[in-house]
Amino acid sequence: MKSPIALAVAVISGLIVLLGYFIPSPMLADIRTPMLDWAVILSGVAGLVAIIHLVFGVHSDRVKKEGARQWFSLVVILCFLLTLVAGLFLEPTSPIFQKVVTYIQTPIESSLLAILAVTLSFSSLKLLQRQRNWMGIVFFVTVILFLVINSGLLSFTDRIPILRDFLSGLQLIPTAGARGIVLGVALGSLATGIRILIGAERPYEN
Amino acid sequence: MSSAEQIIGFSIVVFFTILVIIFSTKAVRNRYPPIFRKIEPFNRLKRAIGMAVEDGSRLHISLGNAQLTDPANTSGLVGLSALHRIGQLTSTSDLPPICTTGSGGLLVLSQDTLKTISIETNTRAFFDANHAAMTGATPFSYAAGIMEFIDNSGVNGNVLIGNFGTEAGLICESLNKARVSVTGSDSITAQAIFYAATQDTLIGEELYALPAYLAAGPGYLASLRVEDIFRMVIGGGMIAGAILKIVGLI
Amino acid sequence: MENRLCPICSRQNNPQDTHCWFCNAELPPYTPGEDQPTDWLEELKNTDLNLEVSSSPIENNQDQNRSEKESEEFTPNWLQKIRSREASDREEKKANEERYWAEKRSKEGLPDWLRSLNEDANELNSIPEETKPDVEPEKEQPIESLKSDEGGNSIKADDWLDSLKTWQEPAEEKTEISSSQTENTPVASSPEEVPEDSQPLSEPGEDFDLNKIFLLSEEKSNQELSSNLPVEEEKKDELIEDQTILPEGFNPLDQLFEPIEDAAKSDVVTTEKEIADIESSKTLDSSPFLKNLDDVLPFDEFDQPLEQKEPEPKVEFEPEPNANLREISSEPSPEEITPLPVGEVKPFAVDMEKVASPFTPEETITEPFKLDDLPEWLADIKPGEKPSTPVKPKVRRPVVDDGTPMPEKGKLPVWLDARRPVEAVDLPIAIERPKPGEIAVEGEEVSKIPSESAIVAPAITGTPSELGEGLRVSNRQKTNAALLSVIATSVEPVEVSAGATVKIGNQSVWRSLLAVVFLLIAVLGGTILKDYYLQPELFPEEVVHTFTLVNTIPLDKPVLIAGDFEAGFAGEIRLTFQPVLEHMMRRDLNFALMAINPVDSALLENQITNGMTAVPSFDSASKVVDLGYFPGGAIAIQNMGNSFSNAVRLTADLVDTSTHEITKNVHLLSDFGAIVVVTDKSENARVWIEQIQPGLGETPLLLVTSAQASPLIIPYYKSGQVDGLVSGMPGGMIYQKILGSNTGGFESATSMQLTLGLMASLVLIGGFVSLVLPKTGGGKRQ
Amino acid sequence: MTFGPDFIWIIVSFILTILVFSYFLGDHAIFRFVMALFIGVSAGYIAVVLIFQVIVPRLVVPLLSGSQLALIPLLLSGLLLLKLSSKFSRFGNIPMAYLVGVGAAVAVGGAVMGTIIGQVKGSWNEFFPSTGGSPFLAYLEGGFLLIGTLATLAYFHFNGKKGNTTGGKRNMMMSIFAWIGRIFISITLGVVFASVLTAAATALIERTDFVVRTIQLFTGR
Repeated sequence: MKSPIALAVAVISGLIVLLGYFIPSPMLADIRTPMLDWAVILSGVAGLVAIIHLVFGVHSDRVKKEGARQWFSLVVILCFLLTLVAGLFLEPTSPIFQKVVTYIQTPIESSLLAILAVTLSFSSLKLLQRQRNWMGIVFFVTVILFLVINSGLLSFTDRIPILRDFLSGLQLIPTAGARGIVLGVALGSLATGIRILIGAERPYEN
Repeated sequence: MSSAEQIIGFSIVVFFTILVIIFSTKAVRNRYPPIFRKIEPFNRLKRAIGMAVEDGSRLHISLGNAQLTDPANTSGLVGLSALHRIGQLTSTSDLPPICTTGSGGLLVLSQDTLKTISIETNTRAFFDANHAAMTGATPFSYAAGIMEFIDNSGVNGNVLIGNFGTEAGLICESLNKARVSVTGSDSITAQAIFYAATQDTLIGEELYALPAYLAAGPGYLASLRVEDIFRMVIGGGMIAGAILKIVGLI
Repeated sequence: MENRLCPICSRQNNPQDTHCWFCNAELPPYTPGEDQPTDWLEELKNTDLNLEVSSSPIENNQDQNRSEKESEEFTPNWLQKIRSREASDREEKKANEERYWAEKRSKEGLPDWLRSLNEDANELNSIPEETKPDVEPEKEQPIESLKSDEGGNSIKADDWLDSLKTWQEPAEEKTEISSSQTENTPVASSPEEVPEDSQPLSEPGEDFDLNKIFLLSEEKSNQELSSNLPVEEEKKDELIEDQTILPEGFNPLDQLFEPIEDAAKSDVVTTEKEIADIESSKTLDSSPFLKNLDDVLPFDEFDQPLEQKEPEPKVEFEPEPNANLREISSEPSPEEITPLPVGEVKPFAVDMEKVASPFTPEETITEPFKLDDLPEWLADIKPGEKPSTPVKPKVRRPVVDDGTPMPEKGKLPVWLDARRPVEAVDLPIAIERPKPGEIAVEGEEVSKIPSESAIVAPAITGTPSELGEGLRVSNRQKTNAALLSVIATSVEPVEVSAGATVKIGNQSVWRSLLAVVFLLIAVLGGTILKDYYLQPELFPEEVVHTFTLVNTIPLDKPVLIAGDFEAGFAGEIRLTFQPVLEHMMRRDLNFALMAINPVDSALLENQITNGMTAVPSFDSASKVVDLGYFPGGAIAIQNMGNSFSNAVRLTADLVDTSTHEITKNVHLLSDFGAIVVVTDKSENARVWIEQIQPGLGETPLLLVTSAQASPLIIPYYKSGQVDGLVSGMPGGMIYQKILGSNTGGFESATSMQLTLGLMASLVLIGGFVSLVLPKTGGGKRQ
Repeated sequence: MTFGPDFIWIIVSFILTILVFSYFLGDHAIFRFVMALFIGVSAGYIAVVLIFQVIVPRLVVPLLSGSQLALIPLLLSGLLLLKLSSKFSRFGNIPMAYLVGVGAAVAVGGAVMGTIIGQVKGSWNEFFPSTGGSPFLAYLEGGFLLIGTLATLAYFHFNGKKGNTTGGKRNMMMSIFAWIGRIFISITLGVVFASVLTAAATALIERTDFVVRTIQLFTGR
């Protein structure tokens, strides 16, 4: 539902926070700091809303339906409840509760990252099949070269000044490329932010 | 941060805003109609949208895991605009798009967007709040959740627009069955992974052009034109600064 | 030419008719010398395409009269039947018309809303002086007729149907105007120029209105919604306006692919039987496409469906299909609008356009057809470039329409077939012959979809398959579909990987093998071969510098350790950060741990615990304070940069930071002895550098990063914005070496070198193999 | 090694690692089970952290200490929670509008002050010779980086000529720059991808090492 109140809230809050970047006024800072704090709190609450929706919306719906996903969702819900209850009793600073991260989450995530080593290598096999153009070929050569450099197999080049300078110069290129990409992304961010601040884009309305 | 920088920054914002508004006006648009270069992934995406309508398959839009309080949130917001537009375009299909995110704020917004689409296109019967989900609370669980969420959902096209990290590689794993996957991120790491693992990757700023290329509205087209102007200004500023630096004036 | 042309629907009527027999629009006064309207396709061919009339499969006769004569000469039986039926229908209609005229004359004036509509329409129709064609009076007529149409809508059909009609008309009108313009202008314009040319016509001349531009008139009152027409008129404006800004591939069909759009529109009208029948028969008379296709498709192919269609009983007006129709056109009926809350319904015209826009030929074009626009489409069919494979009539031929179209499950409904995006045609499938005995809906062969690909949405009762019931496809649609087939057969089919399933199977085997090799190398490198690694000749400058800085951190100041990494990188970060941490623990520094990522609090604590095994003298209870999770990302970091004590008020144990032994003297970040940021992403590091570093003063900013972040951080180190940098396992190993400790990592050095070497070799081999193999359409397409 | 609670945790960790590695054999039910566990546990953990380390210290504690300003986020949070209800979800639009507005401002501020001004200044600084370095080399290096950055920026230039709205072509000058920019972008992405592979390889090695050590622990070798 289109609401002028929501639009006003978005525009005014945004402008106050934005002005804080450019106008070093203590009065503005006094308003801006709690406003940013509220945004952090709301972001946390939004996170909770999303988690509740995930568990009690998406997965509990699936549990009610027949199918292969039923058990998957059941496991999600059970694990969530177990962790939540444990956390509520133990609190997050408890060393026992922290083992959830160090002995469950970390091994799973690290292993997933390890899987990536294989799957990305496998994807790279077909790299030139997908991107058979100048850009693809340059990318391909760079990947190989820098994998070799990262492995330390070219450490002997440290003794050869020309090679060392060449490799050092090569590492400048990403600086320029990244700077260009980052500036482009900043322009895109600026445009998106401004569209929201002038009310042209209102993702918060329904 | 010096006051000079603050003045420059403020001027950039003010002029950018004014130019966006000017280029959005009908008079300017008609007098100087925008012409943008062709970007192949967008053509493929349009085709995928048509295909989705045609063969009764779904499109999956993933918005990344940027928090709304993070500067990287704009890529997710662009993803939302794309979701909105794609939802409108596929409204004649019996399978509306599904959306996944890794951030609470983006989830709420994506649900709102899906609802808005259903109202705009008179397809409220098709609206289901569970078509948008935060599939996981951490980046890796979000990626793992996507694998499961889009499995057997009839997804045959993916649009990954938002802030991703290394988990982008895992997400790409789950995209393999889809016909088309258009990917873009503000993160260079994710861009590199997408470039290596998918066909249609949007590089850098290109992702911000997605709504404009999907004809989402005059504001988006105007933004692109103003971005081009400011790109020139930035380039000029860099050259001028470099000369002044060499001369020793700054 | 004796017949009179309707300015609205461009169809021919008898000279004595006052109203169009097809669309009921008021006809302009008859002038014997009236020119034939040029259709855009003819123009296109004359100017841009230079198609040779005789050789093109879709050839269009330059001489309209000649073609008329030809078509008369060869009028088949079925057409004669239709025409005789038309004649009888006309007589019936005439009586109605007379009644209508009488009513109209009796009307004293129009209601306000209709008058305003008229004004709007006039405004819409106003043409700049320099481009105003001579036929302006004739063009004014449609608006009049539109008005009268609306006035008389109570006589004819239900409200919604009338609104649909009015909705159609602007587009038609626009085409009419543009064709008239080109007729009068010596230099003919191509169809894609139409929107631009006609743009000024559609401009109401208003200045910038933010609300209109961005909101697309979202605040509609209930009154407006229920009175439909003025709203429609507004939407018309926007529709036309947006046409100019629509990017490639999203131009409205009435500009780019007029025939199909017409067909789609006629689809909407088909619920009224008379109109539908006349539409289908008349299309044969007037459609330029049909004339072209006459050469390609024998008449007898069209014969059968039409003959079958003819004796069809009168279709009753059914509410259910109508509702479906509304959905098709995205046109909310008044009944449907009423219960909606105010402002929830978007302007119809805009939505419709948005919804319709993917169905433009442009996209088709990208891949199978290589076209950018309809004209280019046709341009691709070069003179003499007939399809290499002769078109098999049975494949393209419309199949029997028994009057009760029942789309099968898993196939698209008829209406969607008619509107289907051309680009979505999977050509190999599209030209598939229907199974013997299969009762298909007309035009279905073009859009035949394998049933297995259609997935029905769960818990949705009314699918468009059902919604399509009761709809029929006009002959115009059929001819257009046939035209597409003609074009399609002349284009190379889309490459479809036949053995996709087999390939996927093979892929997983190969991937498993690859994984085994990787694991084997990792195991061997960490055990048998662990001493055979290549040592770096030089220590990287940034690592040495970091070591020196850690040595200079004052003992009376705490060190802020901010963790900003994912649990997945904990292994790599442990190998990288452990020696740095151990070094600081050896120096007996105080630590304030802060987690920017929620999991980092636990992971940093864990690293401290691990460090205590190497430095048992370190008393973590008194030397370490956990500040817990610090939410808010960049804005939180920025806040902290402004004032640490204000931003971080409590520790994880909810103790006030201003009273805690370690942090009580810290008000600003510069009060710390050093800031150590442990991160896995260059973006995170950049936030710290950009937001924090300028205010740090003498306090060093040290970064400990994953290997993936280092290439983008090194420039910051070189420019002096970062004081120290240790990145990846190799960085950690070097730090260990300088420190003279063994926190792990050396055992894995060989594994690392071998694994990366293997990766490089794989990419290299894969690259060379790829160069030999043909290019794929994309891995994802499989 | 004692068979205490830590040993059990190590076994859990070991089993989970092996089960995730089983993905190398394909996507199967056991792997899915681990993923379900992972999603559930991580959601639970984050929920606990959000409650104890965001809501409590930033909302509950100020409220309990009598801060009236904390009523505003309380109200906004309450409205946001209504997003869970389909009936009252529209009331959640206001807090979302607030969040989006602030987020947009942060993005704009960060883009302008952090990135645009920061990076432009950074490009100028490349021309400043490092201590003891040759100015000529600094100019050469700075010039090279400047050309690379400008070319990369040119690659993103959207405006074209000839053609319809999104089907134009770059002009000649821009095409040349864009071509150079494309090379820079490719190298940048290639370097970053190689680094990602390095990080992933490190994780693989670290996990393999953990598995080997745990097996050695079981077998007592």
